[in-house]
Amino acid sequence: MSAHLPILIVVVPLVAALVVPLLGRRTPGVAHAVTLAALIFALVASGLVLARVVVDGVWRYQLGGWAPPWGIEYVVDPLSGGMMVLVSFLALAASTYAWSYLLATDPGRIGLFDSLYLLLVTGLLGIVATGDLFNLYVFLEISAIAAYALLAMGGDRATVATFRYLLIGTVGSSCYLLGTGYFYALTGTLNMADLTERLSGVGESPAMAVGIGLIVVGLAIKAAVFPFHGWQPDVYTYAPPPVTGFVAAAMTKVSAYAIFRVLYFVLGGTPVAASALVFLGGVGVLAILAGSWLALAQTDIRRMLAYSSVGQMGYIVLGFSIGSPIALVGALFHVLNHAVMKSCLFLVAGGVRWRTGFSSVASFVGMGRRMPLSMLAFAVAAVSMVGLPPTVGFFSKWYLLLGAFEARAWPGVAALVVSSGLSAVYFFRVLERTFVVSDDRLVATESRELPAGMLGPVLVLAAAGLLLGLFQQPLITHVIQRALPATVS
Amino acid sequence: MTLSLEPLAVVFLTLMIACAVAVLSVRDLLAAVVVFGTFSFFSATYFAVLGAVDVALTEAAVGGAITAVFFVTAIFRTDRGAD
Amino acid sequence: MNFAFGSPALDAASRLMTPFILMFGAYVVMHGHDSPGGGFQGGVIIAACVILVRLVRGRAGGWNLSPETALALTCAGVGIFVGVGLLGPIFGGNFLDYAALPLSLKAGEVRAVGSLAIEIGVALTVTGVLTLVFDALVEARNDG
Amino acid sequence: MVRLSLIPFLALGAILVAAAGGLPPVGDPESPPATHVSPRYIMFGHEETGAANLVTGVLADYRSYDTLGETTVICVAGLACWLILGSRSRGDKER
Amino acid sequence: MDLASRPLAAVLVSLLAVVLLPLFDRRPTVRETITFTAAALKLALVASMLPAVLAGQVIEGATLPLVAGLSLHLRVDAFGLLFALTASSLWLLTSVYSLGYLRATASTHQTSYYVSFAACLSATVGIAFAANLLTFFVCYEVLTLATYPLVVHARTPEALGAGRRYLVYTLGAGQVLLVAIVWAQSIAPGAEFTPGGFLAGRASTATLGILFALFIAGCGVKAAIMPLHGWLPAAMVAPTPVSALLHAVAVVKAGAFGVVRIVGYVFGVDTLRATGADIALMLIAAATILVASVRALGEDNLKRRLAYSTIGQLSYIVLGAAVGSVAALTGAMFHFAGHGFMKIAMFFSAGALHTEAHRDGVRGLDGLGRQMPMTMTAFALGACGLAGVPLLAGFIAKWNLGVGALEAGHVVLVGVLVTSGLFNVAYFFPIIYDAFFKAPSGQVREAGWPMVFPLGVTGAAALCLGVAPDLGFHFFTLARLAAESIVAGGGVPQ
Amino acid sequence: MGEMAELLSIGTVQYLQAAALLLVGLYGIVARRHLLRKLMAMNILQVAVIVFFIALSAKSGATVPVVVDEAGGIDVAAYVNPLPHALMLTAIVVSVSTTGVALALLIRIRRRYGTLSETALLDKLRE
Repeated sequence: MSAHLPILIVVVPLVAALVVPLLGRRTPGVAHAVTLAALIFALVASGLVLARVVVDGVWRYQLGGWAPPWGIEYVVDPLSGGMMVLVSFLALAASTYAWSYLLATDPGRIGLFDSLYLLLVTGLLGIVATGDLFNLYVFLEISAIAAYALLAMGGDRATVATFRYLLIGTVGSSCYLLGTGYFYALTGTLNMADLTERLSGVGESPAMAVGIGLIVVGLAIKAAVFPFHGWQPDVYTYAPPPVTGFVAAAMTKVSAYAIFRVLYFVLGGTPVAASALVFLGGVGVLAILAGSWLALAQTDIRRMLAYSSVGQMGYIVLGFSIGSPIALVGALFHVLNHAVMKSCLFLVAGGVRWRTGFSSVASFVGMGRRMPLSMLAFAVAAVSMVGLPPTVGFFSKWYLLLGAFEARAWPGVAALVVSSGLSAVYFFRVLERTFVVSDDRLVATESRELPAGMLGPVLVLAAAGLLLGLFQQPLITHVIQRALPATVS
Repeated sequence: MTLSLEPLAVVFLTLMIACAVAVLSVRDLLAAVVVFGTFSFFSATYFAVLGAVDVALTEAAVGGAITAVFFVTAIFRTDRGAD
Repeated sequence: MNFAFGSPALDAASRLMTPFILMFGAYVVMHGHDSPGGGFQGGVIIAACVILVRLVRGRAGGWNLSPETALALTCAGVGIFVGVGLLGPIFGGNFLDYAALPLSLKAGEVRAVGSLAIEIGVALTVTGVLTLVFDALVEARNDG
Repeated sequence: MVRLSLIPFLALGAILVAAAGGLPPVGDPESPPATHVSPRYIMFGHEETGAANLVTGVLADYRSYDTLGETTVICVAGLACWLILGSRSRGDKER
Repeated sequence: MDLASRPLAAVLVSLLAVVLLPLFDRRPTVRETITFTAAALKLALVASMLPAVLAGQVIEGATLPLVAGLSLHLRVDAFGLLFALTASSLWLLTSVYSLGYLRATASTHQTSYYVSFAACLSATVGIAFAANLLTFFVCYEVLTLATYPLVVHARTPEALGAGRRYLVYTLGAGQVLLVAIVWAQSIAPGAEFTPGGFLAGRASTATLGILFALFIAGCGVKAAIMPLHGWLPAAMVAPTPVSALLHAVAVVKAGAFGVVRIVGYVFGVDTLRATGADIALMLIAAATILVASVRALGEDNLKRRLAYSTIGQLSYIVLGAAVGSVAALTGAMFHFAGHGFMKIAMFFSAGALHTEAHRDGVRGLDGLGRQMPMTMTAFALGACGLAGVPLLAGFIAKWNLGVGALEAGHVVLVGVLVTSGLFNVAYFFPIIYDAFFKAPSGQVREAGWPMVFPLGVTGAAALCLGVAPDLGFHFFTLARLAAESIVAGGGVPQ
Repeated sequence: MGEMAELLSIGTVQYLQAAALLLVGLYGIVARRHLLRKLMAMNILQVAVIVFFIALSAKSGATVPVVVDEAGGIDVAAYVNPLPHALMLTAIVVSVSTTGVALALLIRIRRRYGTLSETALLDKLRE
């Protein structure tokens, strides 16, 4: 079966998702075990596929045995392979966390939750693996609808926020679909590789520009890139922690991946893509500044993290825009950094809220003593978000900054520096309360540390944040640098 | 089908636009749903005119029937008032 | 939804029509290959039939497709689809490659059998989900 | 203010109108969609998939993986509705 | 253990302590044992590299390759070893002192105190051994983060304010430094510290000038060059051992170390002369020396007065770097050790006065010289040394600085040095006079041995280094070696 | 004016109409206050995209893509392009699924807040 690994990575979670709701009713434990098993399979299989792809080059898999462009193909290269590993790793971490959380809050719905969670993962993995524009749309919608349901579990406010997200998200995916339609009209194909080939025969036209604009805007809405981030803060604030921890980390990154894939691989080198990238650069700078500034103004920690994500997406988009090898390494490395660290931050913030019922910045006073290990993880992730050594966030920022310098992109340099300063302010505001400000009333209170099932994933993510930074070299040389498009490196 | 159907297609599209505007502007929500059903019906016809029978069939079943039924159910479950 | 529109005439009409609607649904599923239609459309028709009976006779009318059953039906439908797809790798082809199925038929016909199987899966899913969603939307009032 | 809020829509409209000129005219038998991938479906679809209805042929065979995705979407929607409405949860209150 | 793995081991040994210490949160004895063991091991490791370095060898340490030609790389040269020796020997003494001080003040959060302390020392030795700008920066920022918990140790609103101020200054400067480093990186990819600099001729004079300004702004905050010194007096709210560490060893010296590294190993003295930046740096340093001396006179709190003294003394180092002749550089580098020992002796004394005599001001110390002879003698030795009295450590540095300035033709600077010495006398002498020549007013006893022993050792060291500057760790030879290699320039280390 | 005439030619006008439909849908999502109405506007938006794709499938003089007679070989020009049809079947299903989930959300919103009007809802949320 190892010849079919690329498809099995997507199908196994799907099959598990079909079994889990039926199991969940009577034996939630078995259901969750199946969920974890499927996710572990996805992680291991992604790892194997990535290892093979790194050695042997791109792995194409024809679904239904039909050769592209007539059939749909899966294309796994170091970029998509790496993303698959990342997505399944985050999914595994957040799902492990979810068990303890749901058992305590909502045991009756574990089966349904796990099922939709697996479908969300299926959707994201499908987006990453596919080599077909329309197939990407279908999996985009699978992940989106599953995410709507999961996000709405957070309660009444979450429902309202999710409905808004649903409307905006549908506009986004419709934009994407329409853009796909434009390219279909111009080339007659939906296969990405074939499209690249056929586009060389098609001259520049406004239709092409509009097509790329629609695709990028559609995906930017999904990725919550400024100024299309309007849906995001509310959704992240009110959703249940295990969901936010995964959605905030993985879903937006997968959309960012899709933008990268389209602009660099499908349309790489065309003038239209180039001007789209220039435009994205401006957007990225504004996003960095606006996100950090707005995060500064928040009093709820989850909302602060949400706005921080807006800024961090700006880093990634800025890196894409600069487009030199070093900047792209920085952007992709930042995808990794932000995914892992933001997941950790949201999981801890959610855990604090679950334990204490509060989530305002002010309520973090003395938390360092009550939940020492979780807060340590939080601190590591926060330091990484600010971009201070020796965490992974410093190195991704370093590469981005180096790329910006080499490209003489001064606004980018300025934005990166200013945003580091701002994020230092809003994160240290929290850390100071957590560890330094002491509240005498709290000294007597018992420890409120998270249960092992929730603490474990959090600590693993934080440790990843430290280790990936220092031992980045194999990762970057073997995966990220090979993931760059041929036109760049 | 050698007959040129394009003018007909344009006519149906025009009707669709009119219905769409009406959906957004009719005061009563239930009326809006009815107009929405009509909109789906016109779009199904448009698809049929262009030779997309499968799509037409599905659109009629989904847009005209299921979605409309869902909307009506939802309106009865919620409220009927205007904006 | 426990109430019913139950007038005797409606009841009789629904009893009369049900088999025909179901048969038509099945026909649409099966004949998607040669005429417009297919699993989705057929599934919609079957679901419409279930909902119709539900409306006329209420829950007690024997067509008690409980949410659990509907859920199982839904998952089973997708399961059939994936299962057929996985037959490909088992018999040496790619995922969803019906041509690999060990049937002594012409290539096109083997593929037709494969696609028919997945259409049935689609129909099951659609039927399950539409009744499930209808249930969910209708039930919503009872404790609202 | 109402007038002002129309501006982005008009701008988008202008962009879409400008782009329409670059697209192949509706019904053009020489357009890229009509001449690239689809001819194979029309010429050999019946033979290769055994379906006289070419749409079904494409849907259930050439691009059956999309259809798997479509079915999954339906399934997700069903599960989602059930999760949102079907079962109630405790502690839905948001502070 | 072979030579190549010792630099990394020296960094890691205190990191190991960081990991171990929290496990013994409730067992002070184990905690202190770990701290001492780590400190002693660290000093032993660092000192064990001395013979090789004195023989002119440059020890290549561990390399952790990154991408784009970059790596995290440790390398031990004479200058780095000088700094590392100072830091690790003072850590050992400070640990002993902390034991007494924290017990005497019944301080809380002791675990976090020891952890942060150990982390600080790892970062400091990392800075000393950094072979390139990236490694330097990584350790530099870790030092910032590790010092913060020490600054806010008291958890009072005042301490929190000082902590915030400290972070704003140092993190802000960190960003500036990061920009400068990235810029240098894009000019000379993957370059490592080279005696004589690696930027010479790689960019236009104007670019180099701006770049140098950014570098100095980045390092100048920690080195407390005026007007970037604002955090330092505020940080005096920290416990005395921390102040001692901040002021004499780790933080400010890291900044000064950075300035010298940048002048001598990134730009090169000749390049700086070409851009005219050396004169600018001299002016800033001279101004800082004078202004800080005046401000010190006006401070009544003993620790704050010491803080301003530190600001002035650090600028000696900057001044030496700016002058850039062998003698001036030797003087500047020797001042790392000399000032370190003298200033820490004074802080230790101030701490002993705080815990035993409950005096924090510069007045009311009447007669304490008789009641606390060890404490006040150490204080006096430090003060005289800083003022530049011959036969004490400070004199060696000043003498060399003065000779260097004369060699380079900057006669004015000699005047600055002399003036500053006079100011030193002016603000320290009254304290010594009160302590030794006035009658005591109450019953005060000498502090316990954990406090007296370190301050005695450091006071003695201030004297020894003045009489025999090469005694023990050969600080003078190390400084001389480093200075010569910089001036010889261009020589790529083997 | 030549360009204008070209734009209004029968071959292009359907694109313009699809664009108009798209704009109406988008405007409805943004400007209407009632959430159900927004949902309908969303459906209109999705139909606009479907219209666009189906317009791409059309061929003058061609018929529905159901092969009736293979005897004389198949003329590609005789059948409309089946690919967009297949794609749009999927898109329609996606749109109805989204609508279903959205309605479920709406019912819950209504159950909790007693209104589906955005203005009233915002007032309640602000409390």
